[in-house]
Amino acid sequence: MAIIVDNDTRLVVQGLTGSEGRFHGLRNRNYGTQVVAGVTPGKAGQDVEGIPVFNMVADAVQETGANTTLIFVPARFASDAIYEAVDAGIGTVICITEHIPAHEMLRIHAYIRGKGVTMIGPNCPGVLSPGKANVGIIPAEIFSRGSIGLVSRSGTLTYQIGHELTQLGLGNSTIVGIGGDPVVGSSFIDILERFESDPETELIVLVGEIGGDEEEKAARFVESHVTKPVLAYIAGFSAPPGKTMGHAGAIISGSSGTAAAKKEALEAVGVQVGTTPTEVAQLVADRYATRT
Amino acid sequence: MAIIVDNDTRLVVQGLTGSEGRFHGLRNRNYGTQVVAGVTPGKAGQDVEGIPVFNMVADAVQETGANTTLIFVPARFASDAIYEAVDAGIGTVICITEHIPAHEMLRIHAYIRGKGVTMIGPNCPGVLSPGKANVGIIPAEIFSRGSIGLVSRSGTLTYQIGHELTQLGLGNSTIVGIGGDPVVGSSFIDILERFESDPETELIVLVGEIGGDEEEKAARFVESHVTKPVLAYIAGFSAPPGKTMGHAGAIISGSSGTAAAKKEALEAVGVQVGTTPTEVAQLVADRYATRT
Amino acid sequence: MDLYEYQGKQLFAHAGIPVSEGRLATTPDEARAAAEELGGAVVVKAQVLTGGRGKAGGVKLADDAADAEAKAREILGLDINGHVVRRLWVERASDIAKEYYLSITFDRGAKKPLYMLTTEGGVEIEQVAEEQPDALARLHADPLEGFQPYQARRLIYGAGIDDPGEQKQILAIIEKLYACFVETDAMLTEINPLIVTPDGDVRALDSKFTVDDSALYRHPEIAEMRDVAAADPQEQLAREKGVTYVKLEGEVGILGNGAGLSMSTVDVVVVAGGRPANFCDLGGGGDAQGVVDALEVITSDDQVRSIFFNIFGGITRGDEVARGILAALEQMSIELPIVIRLDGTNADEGRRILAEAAPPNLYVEPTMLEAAQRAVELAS
Amino acid sequence: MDLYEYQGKQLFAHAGIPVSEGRLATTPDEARAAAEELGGAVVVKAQVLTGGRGKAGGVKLADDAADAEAKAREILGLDINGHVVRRLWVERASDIAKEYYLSITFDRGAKKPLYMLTTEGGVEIEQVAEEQPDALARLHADPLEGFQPYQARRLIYGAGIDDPGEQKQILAIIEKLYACFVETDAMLTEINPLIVTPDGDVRALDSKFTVDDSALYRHPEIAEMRDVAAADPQEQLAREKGVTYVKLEGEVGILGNGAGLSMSTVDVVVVAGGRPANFCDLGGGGDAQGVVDALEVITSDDQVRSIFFNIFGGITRGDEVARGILAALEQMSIELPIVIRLDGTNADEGRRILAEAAPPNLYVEPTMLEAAQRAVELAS
Repeated sequence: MAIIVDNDTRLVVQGLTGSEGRFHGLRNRNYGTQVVAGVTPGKAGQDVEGIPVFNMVADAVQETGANTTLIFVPARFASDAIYEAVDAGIGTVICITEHIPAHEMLRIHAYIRGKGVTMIGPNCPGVLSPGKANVGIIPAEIFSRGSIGLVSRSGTLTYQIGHELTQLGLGNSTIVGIGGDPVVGSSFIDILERFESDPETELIVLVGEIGGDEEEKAARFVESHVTKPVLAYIAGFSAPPGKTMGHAGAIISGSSGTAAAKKEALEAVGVQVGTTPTEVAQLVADRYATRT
Repeated sequence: MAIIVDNDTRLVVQGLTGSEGRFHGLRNRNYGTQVVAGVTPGKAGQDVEGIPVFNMVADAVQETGANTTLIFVPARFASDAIYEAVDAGIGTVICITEHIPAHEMLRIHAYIRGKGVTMIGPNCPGVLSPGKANVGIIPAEIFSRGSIGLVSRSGTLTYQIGHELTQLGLGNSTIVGIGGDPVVGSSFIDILERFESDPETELIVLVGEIGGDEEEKAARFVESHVTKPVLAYIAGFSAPPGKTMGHAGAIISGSSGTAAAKKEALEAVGVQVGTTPTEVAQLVADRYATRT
Repeated sequence: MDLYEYQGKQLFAHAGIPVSEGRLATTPDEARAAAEELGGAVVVKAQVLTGGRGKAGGVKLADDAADAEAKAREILGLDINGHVVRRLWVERASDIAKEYYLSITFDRGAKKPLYMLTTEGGVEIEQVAEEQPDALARLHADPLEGFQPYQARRLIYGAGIDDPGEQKQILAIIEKLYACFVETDAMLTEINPLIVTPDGDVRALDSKFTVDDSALYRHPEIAEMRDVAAADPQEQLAREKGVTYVKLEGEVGILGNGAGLSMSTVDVVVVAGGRPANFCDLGGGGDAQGVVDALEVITSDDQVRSIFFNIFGGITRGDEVARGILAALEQMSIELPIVIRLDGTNADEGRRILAEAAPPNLYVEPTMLEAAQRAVELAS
Repeated sequence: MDLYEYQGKQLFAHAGIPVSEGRLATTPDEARAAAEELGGAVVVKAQVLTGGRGKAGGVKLADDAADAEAKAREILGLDINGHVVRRLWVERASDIAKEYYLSITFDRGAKKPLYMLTTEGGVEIEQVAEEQPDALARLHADPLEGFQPYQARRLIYGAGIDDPGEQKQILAIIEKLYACFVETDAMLTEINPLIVTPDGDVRALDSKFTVDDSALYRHPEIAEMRDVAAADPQEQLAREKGVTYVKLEGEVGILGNGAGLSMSTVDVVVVAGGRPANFCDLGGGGDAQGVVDALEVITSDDQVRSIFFNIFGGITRGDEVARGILAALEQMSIELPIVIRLDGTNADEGRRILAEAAPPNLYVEPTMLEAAQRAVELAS
């Protein structure tokens, strides 16, 4: 099964004719993802190495049965692109674009939630279900098939942990980069819920960072709703308060949002927390070793 | 059971201390409705003949377990009152207020739909489940208990038809005045759906009028989703096009929205349509006579 | 509330939608002065709240100021579908290469704003919808989402507009029209035609604009635009008295309480073989003074031969209505026959009051249909 | 982007929220002139992007213009939590009867704006939240619903404000603050204290205002408010070069690609017993020029003793990074030791390039932890 993207994914790439859209769209197709369409206003009738381009998402949906979109359009036009996709009946939106104003995402989030749309991102690396589909910019070659669900707020950190897992002979069911912005379409909880009900996922690794209280909420959710083993890594133990560390979400305000507080919340519900990527990979390997 | 209001209704009246709110709130209580609270900002601690008054709906919900609101506040403050009720967790909103700007209702409708809230009105007479609860301004003494579900866009016309039914010895499960404004919280279809699944309702009378296409939509819904017998009355056969007939909704624009078109649409799906209130009441009586 | 073309265009211009320069004129002299100020050829357009003014001779091209004065003289005072022309809009003449159509309406059924765009402008949109449905691009906006540029793109591509310059201008116009629609609480904003000049400029050449009456309180500048003088005298009086009143063509004056019952009363009069003179709704309340006011409005119509008073008491109390009728008869010395049917709250008491006073021209009937038949009979 | 008190108040005033009249001053002379213009007693307030300026002596009452000049002289140049005072806000002194607190913040967890109101103003809100949670009224707005007056009533009643005059003014202020919050794309708008004067007037006496950097493109007037001179020199250079950079206290310069990995790198250096000198994120792309720019920023910090370069290639390619490092070494003659760990896309190629060039101060390590240990060792 895997979650969010798989063999049933029929992908439209909004911004396919741009340089990033083209590069990653083709890369995703080469991986085996069904990339059925691109959308760029004014470029209908063109194609990108055989992928037909449409003016509007609605046309792409009608002509190609697209059910998932990958958004690469610049920040100023990204909200419009998201609304367009959702109103055209797209059920899964994966938005790579960074720097979308947070207030726009507030409204988008409230709007699409009511419609049952799954959104990943913005400012995220995308979703990879090894052996099935890769939608976004995750370097798939680092990962192998397996039963570990990986969910993360950070891109390269995800690759690092995936790399460490792979070196220990462990693989993934799906890797989800939810993005580091203040408002993202799917939270840890949304993804944990899906991994919990995904038969291919046996263990879940959560990669968090300082700022906000998503990890704390995830801990409460794990306690009440997740039966599968969960392990976690938190970045930013050494971060000073009041400074934004790259991600808009990665800021410690006042006494909350520290890595220590998150670690404590997670450990309180039985989630082991590693303090370096290497440590968390080793913890996962240990867990697998004791299971079999 | 009945629909929308019944013995489980715990009513808060927004605007209870105003003259209309007081008159009808007490009248509803005298009928047997559980009127548990009133809300008027700044009047917390007062009571209206024993009904406690609160500053905020949230307090009324917390203190009295109110689950339904009846709104009598003036048009300029009515939207605020609706949002307040919905955000306080009220599940059923019955709004009597008329002259709420249509654009406000557009937004309210879209907002509350996503939350699963039932709204009746605005600009409606309310809902009466004879013998159980009366919420609004319907003169309950005209109606008796029975198995006819009555749904109408118009107030006094509903009373007229109820009166004619009563004189023929027929009673009602619930009478719902959905209101005559361009945008109302519940449409004919919403109410038909509820009557269809209400075990106490055996037959449904739909009272429509010129303008819009709600009756045509209702006809399509009846065809596909309603197994109980439906009869209808449409007001405005003699109305000229292009003039608003009292209700903001009652205007014929171009070739659509005429009573004849509505009658045709309803009859096409087997719904008998009376051209006077007397005729529709007689049709209902005939239907009952042949059933037993 | 419906606005005149020039009023709608003022609101368009305020929203940033390009329109032609023009001046209001109410006399031939003013039309001449307007044309002089504008310079060159102008169009003199009758301002009436009805369609078909072109065919009725209400829109004329004038080569210069003297011609504008002459054309104004021809148009002023014209009767167009019962609307007498009292105002003219004198506007710089436009070169027209293409005529498109753009509107945003309030879709009651979908409970959403509805955009419509077609390159088949200049004709009635209903005709386009019927004869060339594929040429008409339609799209709903979501009231919570608001305007998004993709909506404009879907309309533009859907209508088959492929000139990039036009696309860009029309995208901006759609965005501004949506803002205008929302900000003015409009029920209808229509631009027909939306023209493209030979130079490729896109401009609103006409406007149809309806604003929600319930929202006028927060748009005093629009409320002030109402042309009180243009209304039917009875409808004007009704507005002053706060009575809902619509003038019809027949002889039986109709008064009910509640819009649905009043409409139904009109129908029943027709079923009884009569012709209703009006639709008049006393409203939900209906106290004695309301009855007096409504009767004053109805009796001011010379065509009325009998009055059918149809009351189903709810909030409205039968005794109050009866007292109102007697008070009206006293104050106004009405000689027309009045047929009354009274049911619901305090109906017995009302009938008793009327029976006691027993004015000679008052007829009390037990049912709607019988009362209608009596009123029709008395009107003939 | 954080705004100074006076900048936030300008935005408040623009939104219709009452504030005291004041003037900006950057010298004692300007402070005197400002006080003269305002007349009477004034408050001279240090404008710094940090809290605790009152305790640090950054806010002083002045009786007259001469006193204002003297107070300005005392405050200008003060170091408050590492922020040197360069700007003063000279404001008409207020009589204060009560101090309230009002804010709207961007609640990331709830994904909704959060209002907070309490009558316990003038102190840190975290303290109120901890010590008197019942005194703090909190409420979320729904971004699609927007502001509704009931929200303000819930806050006002919830905070126990029962004076009708205050209720009315605060209701209006909450509505305006919400509009201001939305229209400026704010992440935080805080009024502490919101004062009530002895006459019952409610006014914002301070402001804390943060605007979303991603939305600054549509608020050029706010973007212009940035005080470039106040930033740390390295952070200023980083901004010019488009590099994400945060200055820390230690000796190991850190450069990673991606925020999460960079943060993790900081942690690993601490785990290895070192002290990070900075956090520097090359970003997702990371071409050779980006590497050069980032190294320029890091090496401009005198505290840096060694550099830890941690790259996990994805979009970023290892060979590009290697070439960037070599180019930087060539252009800048860096003598500091550089420890590099390279994995992911084209990492082998990158390591090969570096091994070939083999600059004397470059150390290639196989894992993050080993690289961190080496960097720490080299820094001491």
